[in-house]
Amino acid sequence: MIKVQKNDFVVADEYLRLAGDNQDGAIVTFVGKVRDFNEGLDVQGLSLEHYPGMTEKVLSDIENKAREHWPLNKVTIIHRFGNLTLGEQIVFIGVTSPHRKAAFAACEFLIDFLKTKAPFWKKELTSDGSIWLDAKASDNDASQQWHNKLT
Amino acid sequence: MIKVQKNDFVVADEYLRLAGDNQDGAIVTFVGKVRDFNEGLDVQGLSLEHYPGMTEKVLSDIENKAREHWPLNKVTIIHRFGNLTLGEQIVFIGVTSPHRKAAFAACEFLIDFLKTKAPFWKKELTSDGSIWLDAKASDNDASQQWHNKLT
Amino acid sequence: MIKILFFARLREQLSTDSLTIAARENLTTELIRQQLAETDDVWNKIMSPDSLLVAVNQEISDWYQQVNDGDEVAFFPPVTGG
Amino acid sequence: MIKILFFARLREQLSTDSLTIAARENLTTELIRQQLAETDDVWNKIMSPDSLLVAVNQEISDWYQQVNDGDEVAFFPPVTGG
Repeated sequence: MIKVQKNDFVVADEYLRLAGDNQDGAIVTFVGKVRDFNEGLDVQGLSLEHYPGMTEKVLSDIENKAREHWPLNKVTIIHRFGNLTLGEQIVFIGVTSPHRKAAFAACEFLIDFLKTKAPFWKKELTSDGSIWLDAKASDNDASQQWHNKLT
Repeated sequence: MIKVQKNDFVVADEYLRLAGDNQDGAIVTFVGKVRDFNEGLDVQGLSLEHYPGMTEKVLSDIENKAREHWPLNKVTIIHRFGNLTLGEQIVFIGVTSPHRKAAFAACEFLIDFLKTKAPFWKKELTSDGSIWLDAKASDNDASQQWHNKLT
Repeated sequence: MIKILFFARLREQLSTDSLTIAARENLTTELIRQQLAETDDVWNKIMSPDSLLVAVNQEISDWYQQVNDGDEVAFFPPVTGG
Repeated sequence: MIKILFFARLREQLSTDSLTIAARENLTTELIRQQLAETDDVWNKIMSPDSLLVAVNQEISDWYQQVNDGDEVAFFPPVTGG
Protein backbone atom coordinates (compact mmCIF):
# COMPACT_ATOMS: atom_id res chain seq x y z
CA MET A 1 0.00 0.00 0.00
CA ILE A 2 1.37 3.37 -1.05
CA LYS A 3 0.11 6.66 0.34
CA VAL A 4 1.37 10.19 -0.25
CA GLN A 5 -0.51 12.44 2.11
CA LYS A 6 -0.54 15.72 4.01
CA ASN A 7 -1.96 14.17 7.19
CA ASP A 8 0.02 12.40 9.83
CA PHE A 9 -0.09 8.60 10.03
CA VAL A 10 -0.59 6.43 13.09
CA VAL A 11 2.07 3.75 13.44
CA ALA A 12 -0.22 1.57 15.57
CA ASP A 13 -2.82 1.41 12.78
CA GLU A 14 -0.20 0.72 10.13
CA TYR A 15 1.31 -2.02 12.25
CA LEU A 16 -2.05 -3.71 12.68
CA ARG A 17 -2.63 -3.64 8.94
CA LEU A 18 0.77 -5.28 8.38
CA ALA A 19 0.68 -7.86 11.13
CA GLY A 20 -2.37 -9.96 10.36
CA ASP A 21 -0.92 -12.89 8.41
CA ASN A 22 0.26 -16.09 10.06
CA GLN A 23 2.65 -16.87 7.23
CA ASP A 24 4.83 -13.90 8.26
CA GLY A 25 7.51 -14.53 10.83
CA ALA A 26 9.01 -11.04 10.56
CA ILE A 27 7.72 -7.47 10.50
CA VAL A 28 10.20 -4.65 10.10
CA THR A 29 9.18 -1.00 10.19
CA PHE A 30 11.06 2.23 9.69
CA VAL A 31 9.84 5.70 10.68
CA GLY A 32 11.69 8.85 9.71
CA LYS A 33 11.03 12.01 11.69
CA VAL A 34 11.93 15.70 11.53
CA ARG A 35 14.90 15.99 13.83
CA ASP A 36 16.36 19.00 15.51
CA PHE A 37 19.81 19.19 14.00
CA ASN A 38 20.93 18.87 10.42
CA GLU A 39 24.35 20.04 9.30
CA GLY A 40 24.77 22.13 12.41
CA LEU A 41 21.69 24.30 12.09
CA ASP A 42 18.86 23.98 14.51
CA VAL A 43 15.80 22.93 12.60
CA GLN A 44 12.35 24.19 13.56
CA GLY A 45 10.44 22.47 10.81
CA LEU A 46 10.29 21.36 7.22
CA SER A 47 8.29 22.17 4.16
CA LEU A 48 8.01 19.12 1.93
CA GLU A 49 7.15 19.46 -1.74
CA HIS A 50 6.54 16.60 -4.14
CA TYR A 51 5.53 15.86 -7.72
CA PRO A 52 1.99 14.47 -7.51
CA GLY A 53 1.52 11.55 -9.86
CA MET A 54 5.21 10.86 -10.39
CA THR A 55 5.74 10.28 -6.67
CA GLU A 56 3.20 7.46 -6.53
CA LYS A 57 4.60 5.91 -9.71
CA VAL A 58 8.16 5.92 -8.38
CA LEU A 59 7.15 4.48 -5.02
CA SER A 60 5.21 1.74 -6.78
CA ASP A 61 8.26 0.96 -8.98
CA ILE A 62 10.46 0.77 -5.89
CA GLU A 63 8.02 -1.60 -4.20
CA ASN A 64 7.99 -3.83 -7.29
CA LYS A 65 11.76 -3.84 -7.38
CA ALA A 66 11.90 -4.93 -3.73
CA ARG A 67 9.42 -7.72 -4.44
CA GLU A 68 11.65 -9.01 -7.25
CA HIS A 69 14.52 -9.43 -4.82
CA TRP A 70 12.91 -10.68 -1.61
CA PRO A 71 9.95 -12.87 -0.65
CA LEU A 72 7.70 -10.16 0.79
CA ASN A 73 4.10 -10.37 1.81
CA LYS A 74 2.87 -6.90 2.80
CA VAL A 75 4.56 -3.62 1.97
CA THR A 76 3.42 -0.21 3.20
CA ILE A 77 5.02 3.07 2.13
CA ILE A 78 3.61 6.34 3.46
CA HIS A 79 5.24 9.70 2.82
CA ARG A 80 3.91 13.05 3.92
CA PHE A 81 4.16 16.43 2.22
CA GLY A 82 3.40 20.00 3.33
CA ASN A 83 4.59 21.71 6.49
CA LEU A 84 5.97 19.57 9.30
CA THR A 85 7.23 20.70 12.65
CA LEU A 86 10.08 19.34 14.74
CA GLY A 87 9.51 15.75 15.86
CA GLU A 88 6.76 15.07 13.35
CA GLN A 89 6.71 11.83 11.39
CA ILE A 90 7.72 12.13 7.72
CA VAL A 91 7.83 8.62 6.32
CA PHE A 92 6.73 5.11 7.24
CA ILE A 93 8.04 1.93 5.64
CA GLY A 94 6.74 -1.43 6.78
CA VAL A 95 7.36 -4.88 5.31
CA THR A 96 6.44 -8.39 6.30
CA SER A 97 8.05 -11.63 5.20
CA PRO A 98 8.40 -15.23 6.29
CA HIS A 99 12.11 -14.45 6.86
CA ARG A 100 13.70 -11.72 8.95
CA LYS A 101 16.73 -11.18 6.70
CA ALA A 102 14.43 -10.45 3.79
CA ALA A 103 12.27 -8.10 5.87
CA PHE A 104 15.28 -6.10 7.09
CA ALA A 105 16.93 -5.90 3.68
CA ALA A 106 13.74 -4.91 1.87
CA CYS A 107 12.80 -2.26 4.42
CA GLU A 108 16.23 -0.64 4.21
CA PHE A 109 16.28 -0.93 0.42
CA LEU A 110 12.90 0.81 0.20
CA ILE A 111 13.94 3.82 2.28
CA ASP A 112 17.35 4.04 0.59
CA PHE A 113 15.76 4.04 -2.86
CA LEU A 114 12.96 6.37 -1.84
CA LYS A 115 15.59 8.87 -0.69
CA THR A 116 17.32 8.99 -4.05
CA LYS A 117 14.48 8.28 -6.51
CA ALA A 118 11.17 9.63 -5.23
CA PRO A 119 10.48 13.26 -6.20
CA PHE A 120 10.30 14.88 -2.79
CA TRP A 121 12.14 18.02 -1.79
CA LYS A 122 12.72 19.30 1.72
CA LYS A 123 13.04 22.92 2.68
CA GLU A 124 14.31 23.33 6.21
CA LEU A 125 13.10 26.10 8.43
CA THR A 126 15.93 27.06 10.77
CA SER A 127 16.60 30.02 13.02
CA ASP A 128 18.65 31.44 10.12
CA GLY A 129 15.78 31.26 7.63
CA SER A 130 14.59 28.57 5.24
CA ILE A 131 16.84 26.62 2.91
CA TRP A 132 16.32 23.88 0.35
CA LEU A 133 18.32 20.85 1.34
CA ASP A 134 21.00 19.52 -0.94
CA ALA A 135 21.03 15.83 -1.77
CA LYS A 136 23.45 13.90 0.42
CA ALA A 137 26.33 11.93 -1.01
CA SER A 138 25.75 9.31 1.70
CA ASP A 139 22.22 8.72 0.39
CA ASN A 140 23.49 8.23 -3.13
CA ASP A 141 26.12 5.84 -1.82
CA ALA A 142 23.48 3.82 0.03
CA SER A 143 21.38 3.51 -3.08
CA GLN A 144 24.40 2.65 -5.23
CA GLN A 145 25.46 -0.07 -2.81
CA TRP A 146 22.12 -1.85 -3.28
CA HIS A 147 22.56 -1.56 -7.02
CA ASN A 148 25.97 -3.23 -6.78
CA LYS A 149 24.76 -5.87 -4.38
CA LEU A 150 21.64 -6.86 -6.31
CA THR A 151 22.91 -6.85 -9.88
CA MET B 1 14.62 -1.32 28.23
CA ILE B 2 14.73 -5.09 28.50
CA LYS B 3 11.73 -7.22 29.36
CA VAL B 4 11.37 -11.00 29.47
CA GLN B 5 7.73 -11.73 30.03
CA LYS B 6 4.91 -14.23 29.64
CA ASN B 7 2.36 -11.61 28.58
CA ASP B 8 1.95 -10.26 25.10
CA PHE B 9 3.28 -6.80 24.26
CA VAL B 10 1.50 -4.01 22.38
CA VAL B 11 3.59 -2.62 19.53
CA ALA B 12 1.70 0.70 19.61
CA ASP B 13 2.71 1.29 23.24
CA GLU B 14 6.32 0.29 22.60
CA TYR B 15 6.46 2.58 19.59
CA LEU B 16 5.20 5.54 21.63
CA ARG B 17 7.85 4.90 24.27
CA LEU B 18 10.54 4.88 21.60
CA ALA B 19 9.38 7.80 19.50
CA GLY B 20 9.38 10.72 21.90
CA ASP B 21 12.77 12.34 21.26
CA ASN B 22 13.32 15.07 18.69
CA GLN B 23 16.97 14.21 18.32
CA ASP B 24 16.03 10.91 16.65
CA GLY B 25 15.54 10.92 12.93
CA ALA B 26 15.06 7.17 12.65
CA ILE B 27 13.07 4.50 14.45
CA VAL B 28 13.43 0.88 13.35
CA THR B 29 11.40 -1.93 14.87
CA PHE B 30 11.39 -5.68 14.37
CA VAL B 31 8.66 -8.06 15.49
CA GLY B 32 9.04 -11.82 15.28
CA LYS B 33 5.91 -13.96 15.31
CA VAL B 34 4.97 -17.63 15.47
CA ARG B 35 4.48 -18.57 11.86
CA ASP B 36 2.63 -21.47 10.37
CA PHE B 37 5.40 -23.36 8.60
CA ASN B 38 8.85 -24.31 9.76
CA GLU B 39 10.87 -26.95 7.96
CA GLY B 40 7.81 -28.33 6.25
CA LEU B 41 5.72 -29.08 9.33
CA ASP B 42 2.61 -27.13 10.06
CA VAL B 43 3.05 -25.38 13.34
CA GLN B 44 0.16 -24.91 15.75
CA GLY B 45 2.09 -23.18 18.49
CA LEU B 46 5.28 -22.92 20.48
CA SER B 47 6.41 -23.49 24.00
CA LEU B 48 9.24 -21.13 24.88
CA GLU B 49 11.55 -21.90 27.77
CA HIS B 50 14.30 -19.62 29.04
CA TYR B 51 16.92 -19.33 31.78
CA PRO B 52 15.64 -16.63 34.16
CA GLY B 53 18.44 -14.35 35.25
CA MET B 54 20.88 -15.32 32.54
CA THR B 55 18.45 -14.22 29.81
CA GLU B 56 18.26 -10.65 31.13
CA LYS B 57 22.05 -10.51 31.55
CA VAL B 58 22.70 -11.67 28.00
CA LEU B 59 20.16 -9.25 26.53
CA SER B 60 21.72 -6.42 28.49
CA ASP B 61 25.18 -7.41 27.21
CA ILE B 62 23.89 -7.46 23.65
CA GLU B 63 22.37 -4.00 24.07
CA ASN B 64 25.67 -2.67 25.43
CA LYS B 65 27.54 -4.19 22.53
CA ALA B 66 25.19 -2.49 20.06
CA ARG B 67 25.67 0.84 21.82
CA GLU B 68 29.45 0.48 21.45
CA HIS B 69 29.10 0.23 17.69
CA TRP B 70 26.31 2.66 16.80
CA PRO B 71 25.02 6.01 18.09
CA LEU B 72 21.74 4.82 19.59
CA ASN B 73 19.32 6.66 21.76
CA LYS B 74 16.57 4.28 22.88
CA VAL B 75 16.69 0.51 22.74
CA THR B 76 13.83 -1.82 23.63
CA ILE B 77 14.10 -5.60 23.71
CA ILE B 78 11.09 -7.67 24.72
CA HIS B 79 11.00 -11.46 24.53
CA ARG B 80 8.16 -13.67 25.64
CA PHE B 81 8.24 -17.14 27.14
CA GLY B 82 5.59 -19.77 27.86
CA ASN B 83 2.98 -21.10 25.46
CA LEU B 84 2.30 -19.16 22.27
CA THR B 85 -0.18 -19.95 19.54
CA LEU B 86 0.10 -19.44 15.80
CA GLY B 87 0.42 -15.77 14.83
CA GLU B 88 1.35 -14.60 18.31
CA GLN B 89 4.16 -12.12 18.82
CA ILE B 90 7.39 -13.58 20.24
CA VAL B 91 9.94 -10.80 20.22
CA PHE B 92 10.10 -7.02 19.81
CA ILE B 93 13.26 -5.06 19.05
CA GLY B 94 13.10 -1.29 18.68
CA VAL B 95 15.92 1.21 18.33
CA THR B 96 16.13 4.93 17.71
CA SER B 97 19.04 6.93 16.40
CA PRO B 98 19.79 10.22 14.71
CA HIS B 99 20.80 8.16 11.66
CA ARG B 100 18.82 5.54 9.78
CA LYS B 101 21.82 3.36 8.83
CA ALA B 102 22.71 3.02 12.51
CA ALA B 103 19.12 2.23 13.47
CA PHE B 104 18.78 -0.51 10.84
CA ALA B 105 22.16 -2.06 11.56
CA ALA B 106 21.68 -2.06 15.34
CA CYS B 107 18.16 -3.50 15.15
CA GLU B 108 19.31 -6.36 12.93
CA PHE B 109 22.42 -6.93 15.03
CA LEU B 110 20.28 -7.18 18.19
CA ILE B 111 17.95 -9.82 16.80
CA ASP B 112 20.80 -11.75 15.16
CA PHE B 113 22.73 -11.85 18.43
CA LEU B 114 19.67 -12.60 20.52
CA LYS B 115 19.02 -15.62 18.31
CA THR B 116 22.44 -17.13 18.95
CA LYS B 117 23.29 -15.89 22.46
CA ALA B 118 20.16 -15.50 24.60
CA PRO B 119 19.12 -18.67 26.48
CA PHE B 120 15.72 -19.31 24.96
CA TRP B 121 14.55 -22.63 23.59
CA LYS B 122 11.58 -23.24 21.35
CA LYS B 123 9.51 -26.39 21.31
CA GLU B 124 7.18 -26.51 18.35
CA LEU B 125 3.75 -28.04 18.57
CA THR B 126 2.89 -29.52 15.20
CA SER B 127 0.26 -31.94 13.97
CA ASP B 128 2.96 -34.65 14.37
CA GLY B 129 3.59 -33.86 18.04
CA SER B 130 5.96 -31.50 19.81
CA ILE B 131 9.65 -31.17 19.01
CA TRP B 132 12.50 -29.07 20.33
CA LEU B 133 13.89 -26.94 17.54
CA ASP B 134 17.50 -27.34 16.49
CA ALA B 135 19.65 -24.24 16.18
CA LYS B 136 19.86 -23.02 12.59
CA ALA B 137 23.15 -22.75 10.75
CA SER B 138 21.80 -19.60 9.06
CA ASP B 139 21.38 -17.93 12.45
CA ASN B 140 24.94 -18.75 13.42
CA ASP B 141 26.12 -17.40 10.08
CA ALA B 142 24.23 -14.13 10.64
CA SER B 143 25.81 -13.70 14.04
CA GLN B 144 29.26 -14.60 12.74
CA GLN B 145 28.96 -12.08 9.92
CA TRP B 146 28.47 -9.27 12.44
CA HIS B 147 31.48 -10.51 14.34
CA ASN B 148 33.58 -10.33 11.17
CA LYS B 149 32.18 -6.95 10.16
CA LEU B 150 32.60 -5.25 13.52
CA THR B 151 35.99 -6.54 14.63
CA MET C 1 1.59 21.66 -26.73
CA ILE C 2 4.05 20.39 -24.17
CA LYS C 3 3.50 21.04 -20.51
CA ILE C 4 6.60 22.04 -18.53
CA LEU C 5 6.72 21.78 -14.71
CA PHE C 6 9.23 23.11 -12.18
CA PHE C 7 9.66 21.97 -8.62
CA ALA C 8 11.31 23.03 -5.39
CA ARG C 9 14.28 25.40 -5.66
CA LEU C 10 13.70 25.79 -9.42
CA ARG C 11 10.06 26.69 -8.96
CA GLU C 12 10.99 29.34 -6.43
CA GLN C 13 13.94 30.78 -8.33
CA LEU C 14 12.00 30.96 -11.60
CA SER C 15 8.85 32.20 -9.84
CA THR C 16 6.80 29.79 -11.90
CA ASP C 17 5.56 26.25 -11.43
CA SER C 18 4.50 25.52 -15.01
CA LEU C 19 4.31 26.79 -18.57
CA THR C 20 3.58 25.34 -21.98
CA ILE C 21 5.66 25.33 -25.11
CA ALA C 22 4.79 24.39 -28.65
CA ALA C 23 5.63 20.90 -29.84
CA ARG C 24 7.97 20.55 -32.82
CA GLU C 25 9.80 17.86 -34.77
CA ASN C 26 12.78 16.18 -33.15
CA LEU C 27 12.37 17.92 -29.84
CA THR C 28 14.38 16.46 -26.95
CA THR C 29 14.73 17.13 -23.24
CA GLU C 30 18.08 18.81 -23.93
CA LEU C 31 16.60 21.09 -26.61
CA ILE C 32 13.83 22.16 -24.25
CA ARG C 33 16.38 22.87 -21.54
CA GLN C 34 18.40 25.01 -23.96
CA GLN C 35 15.31 26.84 -25.15
CA LEU C 36 14.30 27.69 -21.57
CA ALA C 37 17.87 28.69 -20.67
CA GLU C 38 17.79 31.29 -23.42
CA THR C 39 14.90 33.17 -21.77
CA ASP C 40 17.17 35.51 -19.82
CA ASP C 41 20.19 35.53 -17.48
CA VAL C 42 18.25 34.19 -14.50
CA TRP C 43 16.83 31.27 -16.50
CA ASN C 44 20.19 30.68 -18.12
CA LYS C 45 21.79 30.16 -14.73
CA ILE C 46 18.99 28.10 -13.23
CA MET C 47 18.48 25.86 -16.26
CA SER C 48 22.16 24.94 -16.47
CA PRO C 49 22.52 21.17 -16.55
CA ASP C 50 24.47 20.90 -13.28
CA SER C 51 22.34 19.27 -10.61
CA LEU C 52 19.31 19.47 -12.87
CA LEU C 53 17.04 16.47 -13.34
CA VAL C 54 14.37 15.96 -15.96
CA ALA C 55 11.35 13.67 -16.11
CA VAL C 56 9.15 12.96 -19.12
CA ASN C 57 5.60 11.85 -18.42
CA GLN C 58 6.49 11.36 -14.76
CA GLU C 59 9.45 9.09 -15.41
CA ILE C 60 13.01 10.15 -14.78
CA SER C 61 14.75 10.72 -18.10
CA ASP C 62 18.09 11.58 -19.66
CA TRP C 63 18.89 14.55 -21.92
CA TYR C 64 18.47 12.60 -25.17
CA GLN C 65 14.85 11.67 -24.76
CA GLN C 66 12.48 12.59 -27.56
CA VAL C 67 9.56 14.78 -26.45
CA ASN C 68 6.25 14.66 -28.30
CA ASP C 69 3.08 16.71 -28.45
CA GLY C 70 1.06 16.19 -25.26
CA ASP C 71 4.02 15.11 -23.13
CA GLU C 72 4.64 16.44 -19.65
CA VAL C 73 8.23 17.45 -18.94
CA ALA C 74 9.39 18.32 -15.43
CA PHE C 75 12.63 19.93 -14.27
CA PHE C 76 13.79 19.69 -10.68
CA PRO C 77 16.85 19.47 -8.43
CA PRO C 78 18.12 16.19 -6.93
CA VAL C 79 15.51 14.73 -4.60
CA THR C 80 15.75 15.00 -0.82
CA GLY C 81 12.77 13.11 0.63
CA GLY C 82 12.58 10.37 3.20
CA MET D 1 27.56 -27.00 47.24
CA ILE D 2 27.23 -26.35 43.52
CA LYS D 3 23.84 -25.90 41.94
CA ILE D 4 23.37 -27.61 38.58
CA LEU D 5 20.56 -26.61 36.21
CA PHE D 6 19.25 -28.27 33.05
CA PHE D 7 17.13 -26.64 30.38
CA ALA D 8 14.94 -27.53 27.41
CA ARG D 9 15.63 -30.90 25.76
CA LEU D 10 18.12 -31.82 28.48
CA ARG D 11 15.68 -31.06 31.27
CA GLU D 12 13.06 -33.26 29.59
CA GLN D 13 15.38 -36.13 28.71
CA LEU D 14 16.94 -36.21 32.18
CA SER D 15 13.56 -35.68 33.88
CA THR D 16 15.16 -33.16 36.19
CA ASP D 17 15.63 -29.41 36.14
CA SER D 18 18.21 -29.12 38.90
CA LEU D 19 20.39 -30.94 41.40
CA THR D 20 23.30 -30.09 43.66
CA ILE D 21 26.75 -31.61 43.86
CA ALA D 22 29.47 -31.19 46.42
CA ALA D 23 32.20 -28.68 45.73
CA ARG D 24 35.76 -29.96 45.58
CA GLU D 25 39.27 -28.71 44.71
CA ASN D 26 40.10 -28.06 41.06
CA LEU D 27 36.62 -28.73 39.80
CA THR D 28 35.91 -27.61 36.24
CA THR D 29 32.90 -27.53 33.95
CA GLU D 30 34.34 -30.53 32.08
CA LEU D 31 34.82 -32.54 35.29
CA ILE D 32 31.22 -31.86 36.30
CA ARG D 33 30.03 -32.94 32.86
CA GLN D 34 32.02 -36.20 33.15
CA GLN D 35 30.74 -36.83 36.66
CA LEU D 36 27.13 -36.41 35.53
CA ALA D 37 27.71 -38.53 32.40
CA GLU D 38 28.76 -41.43 34.63
CA THR D 39 25.34 -41.58 36.32
CA ASP D 40 23.94 -44.18 33.90
CA ASP D 41 23.55 -44.90 30.20
CA VAL D 42 20.85 -42.26 29.68
CA TRP D 43 22.91 -39.55 31.34
CA ASN D 44 26.01 -40.70 29.53
CA LYS D 45 24.33 -40.15 26.18
CA ILE D 46 22.68 -36.85 27.07
CA MET D 47 25.70 -35.31 28.76
CA SER D 48 27.99 -36.02 25.81
CA PRO D 49 29.75 -32.81 24.78
CA ASP D 50 28.23 -32.64 21.28
CA SER D 51 25.80 -29.74 21.03
CA LEU D 52 26.04 -29.20 24.77
CA LEU D 53 26.53 -25.71 26.19
CA VAL D 54 27.52 -24.77 29.71
CA ALA D 55 27.13 -21.55 31.68
CA VAL D 56 28.71 -20.68 35.02
CA ASN D 57 26.93 -18.10 37.14
CA GLN D 58 24.69 -17.24 34.21
CA GLU D 59 27.52 -16.56 31.79
CA ILE D 60 28.30 -18.80 28.87
CA SER D 61 31.47 -20.71 29.55
CA ASP D 62 33.94 -23.15 28.04
CA TRP D 63 34.90 -26.60 29.35
CA TYR D 64 38.04 -25.44 31.15
CA GLN D 65 36.36 -23.04 33.57
CA GLN D 66 37.04 -23.54 37.26
CA VAL D 67 33.91 -24.07 39.36
CA ASN D 68 33.84 -23.04 43.04
CA ASP D 69 31.61 -23.61 46.02
CA GLY D 70 28.36 -21.64 45.63
CA ASP D 71 28.54 -21.42 41.85
CA GLU D 72 25.57 -22.09 39.59
CA VAL D 73 26.33 -24.28 36.57
CA ALA D 74 23.78 -24.75 33.79
CA PHE D 75 23.77 -27.23 30.92
CA PHE D 76 21.62 -26.70 27.86
CA PRO D 77 21.40 -27.25 24.09
CA PRO D 78 22.17 -24.51 21.53
CA VAL D 79 19.69 -21.66 21.91
CA THR D 80 16.73 -21.17 19.56
CA GLY D 81 14.96 -18.00 20.64
CA GLY D 82 13.93 -14.91 18.71
